[in-house]
Amino acid sequence: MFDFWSIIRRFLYMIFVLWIVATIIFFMFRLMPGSPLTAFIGTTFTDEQHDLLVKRFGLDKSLFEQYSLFLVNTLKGDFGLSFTYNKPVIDMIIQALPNSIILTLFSLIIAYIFGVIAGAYLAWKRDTLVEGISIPIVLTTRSAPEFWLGMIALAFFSFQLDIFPSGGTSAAGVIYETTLSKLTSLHFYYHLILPSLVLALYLQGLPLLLMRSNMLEVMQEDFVTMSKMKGLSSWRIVIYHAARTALLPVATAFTLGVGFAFGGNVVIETVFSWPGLGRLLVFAVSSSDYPLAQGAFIFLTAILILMNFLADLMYLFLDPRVSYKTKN
Amino acid sequence: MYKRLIAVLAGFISSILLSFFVSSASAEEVRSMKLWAREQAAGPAPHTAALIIAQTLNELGLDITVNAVPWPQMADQVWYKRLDEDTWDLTMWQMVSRPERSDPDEFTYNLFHSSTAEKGYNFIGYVDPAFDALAEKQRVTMDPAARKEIIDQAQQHLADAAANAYLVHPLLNFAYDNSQFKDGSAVEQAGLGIKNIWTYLNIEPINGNKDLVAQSLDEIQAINPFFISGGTDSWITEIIWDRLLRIGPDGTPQPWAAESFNWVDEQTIDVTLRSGMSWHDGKPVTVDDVIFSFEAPMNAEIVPMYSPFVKNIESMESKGNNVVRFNLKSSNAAFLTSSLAKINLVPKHYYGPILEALDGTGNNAETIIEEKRIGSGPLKFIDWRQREQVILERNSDHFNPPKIERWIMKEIPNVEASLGQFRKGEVNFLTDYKGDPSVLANIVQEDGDITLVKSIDVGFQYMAMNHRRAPFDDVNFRRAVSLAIDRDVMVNAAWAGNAVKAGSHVSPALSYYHKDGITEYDTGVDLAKKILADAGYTVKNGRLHYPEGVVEKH
Amino acid sequence: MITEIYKIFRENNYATVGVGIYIFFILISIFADIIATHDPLRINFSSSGLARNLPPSWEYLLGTTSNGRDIFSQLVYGSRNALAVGLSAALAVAVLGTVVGLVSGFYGGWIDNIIMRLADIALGLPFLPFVIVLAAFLGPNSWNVVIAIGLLLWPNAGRIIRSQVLTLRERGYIESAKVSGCSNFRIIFMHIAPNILPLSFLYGSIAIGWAILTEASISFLGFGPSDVISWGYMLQDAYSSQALSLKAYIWFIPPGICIVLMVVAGFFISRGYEEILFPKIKE
Amino acid sequence: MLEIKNLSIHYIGKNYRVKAVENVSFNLTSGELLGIVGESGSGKTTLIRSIMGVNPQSAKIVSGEIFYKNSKILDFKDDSIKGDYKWKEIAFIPQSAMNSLDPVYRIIDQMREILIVRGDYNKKTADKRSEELFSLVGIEKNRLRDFPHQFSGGMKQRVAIAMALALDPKILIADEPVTALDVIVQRQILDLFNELRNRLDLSIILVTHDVSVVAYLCHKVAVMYDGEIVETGPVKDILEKPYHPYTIGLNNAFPDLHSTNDFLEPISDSLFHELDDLKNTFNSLSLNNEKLVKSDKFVSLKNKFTKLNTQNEKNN
Repeated sequence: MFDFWSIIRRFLYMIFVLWIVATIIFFMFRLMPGSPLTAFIGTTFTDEQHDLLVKRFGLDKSLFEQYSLFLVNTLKGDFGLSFTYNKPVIDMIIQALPNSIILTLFSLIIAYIFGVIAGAYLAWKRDTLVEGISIPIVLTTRSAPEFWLGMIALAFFSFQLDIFPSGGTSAAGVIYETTLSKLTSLHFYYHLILPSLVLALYLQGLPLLLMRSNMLEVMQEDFVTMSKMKGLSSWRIVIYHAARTALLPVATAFTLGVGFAFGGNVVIETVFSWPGLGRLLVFAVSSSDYPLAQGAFIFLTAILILMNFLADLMYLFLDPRVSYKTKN
Repeated sequence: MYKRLIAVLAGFISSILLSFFVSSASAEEVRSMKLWAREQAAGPAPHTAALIIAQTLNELGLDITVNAVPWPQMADQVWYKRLDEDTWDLTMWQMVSRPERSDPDEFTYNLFHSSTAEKGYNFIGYVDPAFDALAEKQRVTMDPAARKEIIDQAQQHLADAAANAYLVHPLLNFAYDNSQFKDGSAVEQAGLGIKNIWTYLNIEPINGNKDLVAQSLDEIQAINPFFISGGTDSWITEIIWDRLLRIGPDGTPQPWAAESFNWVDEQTIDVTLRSGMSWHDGKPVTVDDVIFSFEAPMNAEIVPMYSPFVKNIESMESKGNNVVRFNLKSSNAAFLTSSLAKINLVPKHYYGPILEALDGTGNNAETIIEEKRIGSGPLKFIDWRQREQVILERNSDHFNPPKIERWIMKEIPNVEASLGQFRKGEVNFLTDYKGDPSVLANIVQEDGDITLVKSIDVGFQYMAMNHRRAPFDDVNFRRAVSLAIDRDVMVNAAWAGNAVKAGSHVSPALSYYHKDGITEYDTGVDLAKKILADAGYTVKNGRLHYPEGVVEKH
Repeated sequence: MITEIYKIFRENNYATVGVGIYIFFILISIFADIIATHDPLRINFSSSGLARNLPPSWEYLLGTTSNGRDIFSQLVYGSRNALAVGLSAALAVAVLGTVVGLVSGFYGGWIDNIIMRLADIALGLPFLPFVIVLAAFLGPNSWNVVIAIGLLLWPNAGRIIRSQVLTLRERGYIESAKVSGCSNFRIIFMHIAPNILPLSFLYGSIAIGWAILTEASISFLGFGPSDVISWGYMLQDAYSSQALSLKAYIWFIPPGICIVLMVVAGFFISRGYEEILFPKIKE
Repeated sequence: MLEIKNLSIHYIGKNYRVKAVENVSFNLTSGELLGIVGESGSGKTTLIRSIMGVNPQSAKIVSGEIFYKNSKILDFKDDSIKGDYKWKEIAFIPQSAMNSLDPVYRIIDQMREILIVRGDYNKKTADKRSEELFSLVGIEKNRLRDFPHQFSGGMKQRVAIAMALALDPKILIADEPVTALDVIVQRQILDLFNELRNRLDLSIILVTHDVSVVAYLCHKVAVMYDGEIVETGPVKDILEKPYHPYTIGLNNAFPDLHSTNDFLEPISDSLFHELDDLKNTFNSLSLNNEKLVKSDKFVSLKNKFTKLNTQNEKNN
């Protein structure tokens, strides 16, 4: 179907990029102002305690030693201990990851379903009043800061109208026995609605505009004209022929969007008290918890790079023309 | 070679420039300074206070800008770099309330004793042998009246030295939903407000409500009997794990897991363990467990956080009949508060093997990945979804079981969301409100079924000055700076009336040790100007200059 | 170039509206000292103490913040920060993207290779998290956002410009310039650069919106400076001072609207410009 | 069978108006092979697209009607087309089958779509019919499951023809059906047209800029120039005695399929330019075609064309 070795090469290259990013991040955190131990300062904080902490976190070693240790451990999947939580960083990340994934995918899916349909519709309605009004509105939703929309949504839908809960993944006292039982609980999705709608409102602009311009382009193509000549209904032409082809770049954009939205969710996670990876990063950075911040950042990067990689692959699979060329 | 040449040249030029400045201006200008403060989100009131203070002090001819940074950066500068060449001058700082701070010892000794100046909590670098003597003496004075006398002197001594510019003791704001809890069933603890174990035990759920749902703005990092990771987790650990004594609502230690205690002499105390107690797993609480609980922190490698609290214990022995004898290294008036009421009682059969396994691994008890959390407290641990909520359940076998069925703490990282959830009833006890008190007051008025309780904090808010550096090495300058700040403006403007004026490190909440009248002093820019002028400071071109002959160290 | 810009105005409503919004804000920021009624950072006192949370009045046109600062003046001065951040980010992206695209596309070979590898790394860094780390690294400062945008967003512009240069390079007149002995520098800047300036402009105008939105997010998360008034700072201030509960809509709605206007103006302009660059979309 | 009366189509934009088709009328009788010749931009594509009802929104029909079997299928007063005749009665073979087949579906799916959605077939009968059609146009039936890009150019054209024939139309409109193909394949396809016409009793409109194709295949020819039909009649008459200078030019521009010599001198560019200039001058003076044709300059140009023509004949 495609060239196996070129994919392996791309994959190795991906690892290389990840290593560079990890290195940059490692040194940025080490050279950052502020001591990670300040979190422990209290009236009873003694020198002895301080020295113990320094030793425990390996801060007494030279920067180079710390770096090589960091590389070796990271390769083993060990991101070290969080300074503040005293827990393995990887555990914290694994705990936060499902929440971020669900939030991201859920809102992206809403955004893309809406965006694709609305984009196709607006392409259909080209040069009409509907389009004249819609496009500026879409551009405006893309221009509004997410957290601001979140604030307003929270004030209105949660505090004022009391339709949705205001944050977190459950009401007080609800226990999810496992991650699976959480992800299959309706209660969880009820809490997911408001943050994902706000996020989706922000995200829908891209697929919408992309879909619209692709549709406009595809609608000019000969095979669409042919379909009209065949006397097929407009509906059929749009759905089966134009949209199918116009969707290809949108699908790629979706994959790229997953990687991108992961990092961008930081703000929404903060507004809606959503225990995801982004909020973990913000917390870790503001409390100088290097290992946690590093781990979270590397994960976010890995997801982004992986998604870029998948987007390339996906193009191969989805478009018969490309896969054909690669084959020959 | 090349580098050395440049260094020599630079030294030459700078010495010429320097001599030019010193000779041309007989009085040196007081340098521009930064007032360090935390960012606004961390607490709007101190942030506003910093802005007002800078604005006020600049009227004296100073050039002060507020430098608002996140806590790690601020603490790094103020704490770890206190001895650096280019360190801090002024910083906003706060002491928060904790049960053990109901005894004045901790603040009096740790904040100002010269032994803590270099690396410990005396980061301002206040060194005064006369005060050291007072601080040491109050520790070993067991007679309360005599001790009060010394604490009074210490407060006055610090006030005269203008050691810190005390601003306010904030009023703590707590609120609960009185459609879910019987009005008035919360218990106020001196200096801590109604967020305390006595409330949790006593509060009466009504109208079908069974749970107390509290909230925390900070993320909980651990629930571990050997670890204090932040303010919030100790609210939880103290109710899962019992202590021998507890600080009572009046601020004094009283028997708890200990039926009684008895001072044999100034360095020996016998404690009788309450009989019939059991751990959450059903096994009985024994004297062995008590001794284990106090011995574990003695190994600072394994339990570093609690080790300071057992430093003064020489040895322990079981005297039979549920009695444990503590032999102390020196007499200490605060021992009951800072040790017996501080150390969590843990079951040896569960934690013993866990701590043993840590020996020699380089890890300590703070890294325990808790499969179970077993204590003997009135509430037992059920579930913790990190960064979301902690759920505790009533321990019906406890000698003093709570009336609530579950105690739940939601981790909600911002004030606005916390308040929103409280109004919606998703949270029914507002335990951590750092926002605008007037907003809360409005809400109480609007919603009707909220009981608001305010109490004076044991802690205090102040502006610290770096005594190591000129001009803060001059008591007159410190006094002028401190007295320039109108405390009424602080209370009314920065804290919106939600605080009382502060004059010392002992809060009026500790009414016994608080020195009467210490908060009564005149303030104002004019007064400050007069003090400066009397001390020889002058203002030229709008900028304050040192008295003639005084030179800043470079 | 000038006729092109003129064309944008004449034929494209989007671009006209966008430019109109910019002119509005540019005027405001130039005359901020005259328009603003107060020092935006000054804490104001009234007869009854701190002038906190006051409703709009003639003295305080949009009321005051919880710190007793004048909201209207903050809004006015906020436009300066937004413009400064937005325009310098645009400049950074345009300059970096253009130079990189030109060099990479014209020289090719190992230079191109290295630059494209760097581009991959820049594109592999998650944007907002990176800005957060950078802000923690460099301390709270408005320029973090500009630096981050310069560091991370040049590849988008660079890649497109590079491929444009690749096609231009094969054109006859470039060949003849080479044959006639023009220096590479001359060829790049005299012959190729003018042809890709519109693209630089396009990517620059996209960066404006990005910069302003990112600055706001970073301020909101508490990584922004507290002594520089920006709209993002105002929103953060309003949020942490509980403007929602105070129902002080006049405090947190206007800065949001200003951000939206400024960003949407960037979109409008780039959209209008795109239609001129790639008229196919129009038909 | 198909009658077009006074059809005018203009492209109307915000600040422009282009006359694409101006006052065109013609008649197609049953079993007839009509060629429409014209250079690109002459309006021939707009003309046939209007028959298929697929012109873009900006193309406005300003006058005229189209009748199929005496029933009106298009009226200038009513922009929309009442259109069940499409594909069932009138089918279309595109210029470039490459872009006209949907790239993301297999051929069989596209066949089924026509047969099931537009015709009365079910899946089973549709597959059978598809195989039938493939054998009709000379492609192995196992290739039905391929994607469009897996076919060569000539094969694609055959696929397009098979699709056009799917629902037994009475009229086939072919837009430059062989332009993109090499000469040998061209001839194969054209022969296929002829064969099909005879076997299936089709009427065919063949639109091309290639006179030789028309000469090879058609009975009747209409020459379009600048939106108008400037000359029409039986192929022999028109090609042997061209009246319009454009026709003369066209006649010389392309190799004659009958001749063994594949090389013919192209129309001199300069002559065409002169013709265009002349026409522009006349247009700017609002003079009509008749006056143009009678003008001195035109006559001299016409002579030059004729000269060129005879030279070519000599060369042959």
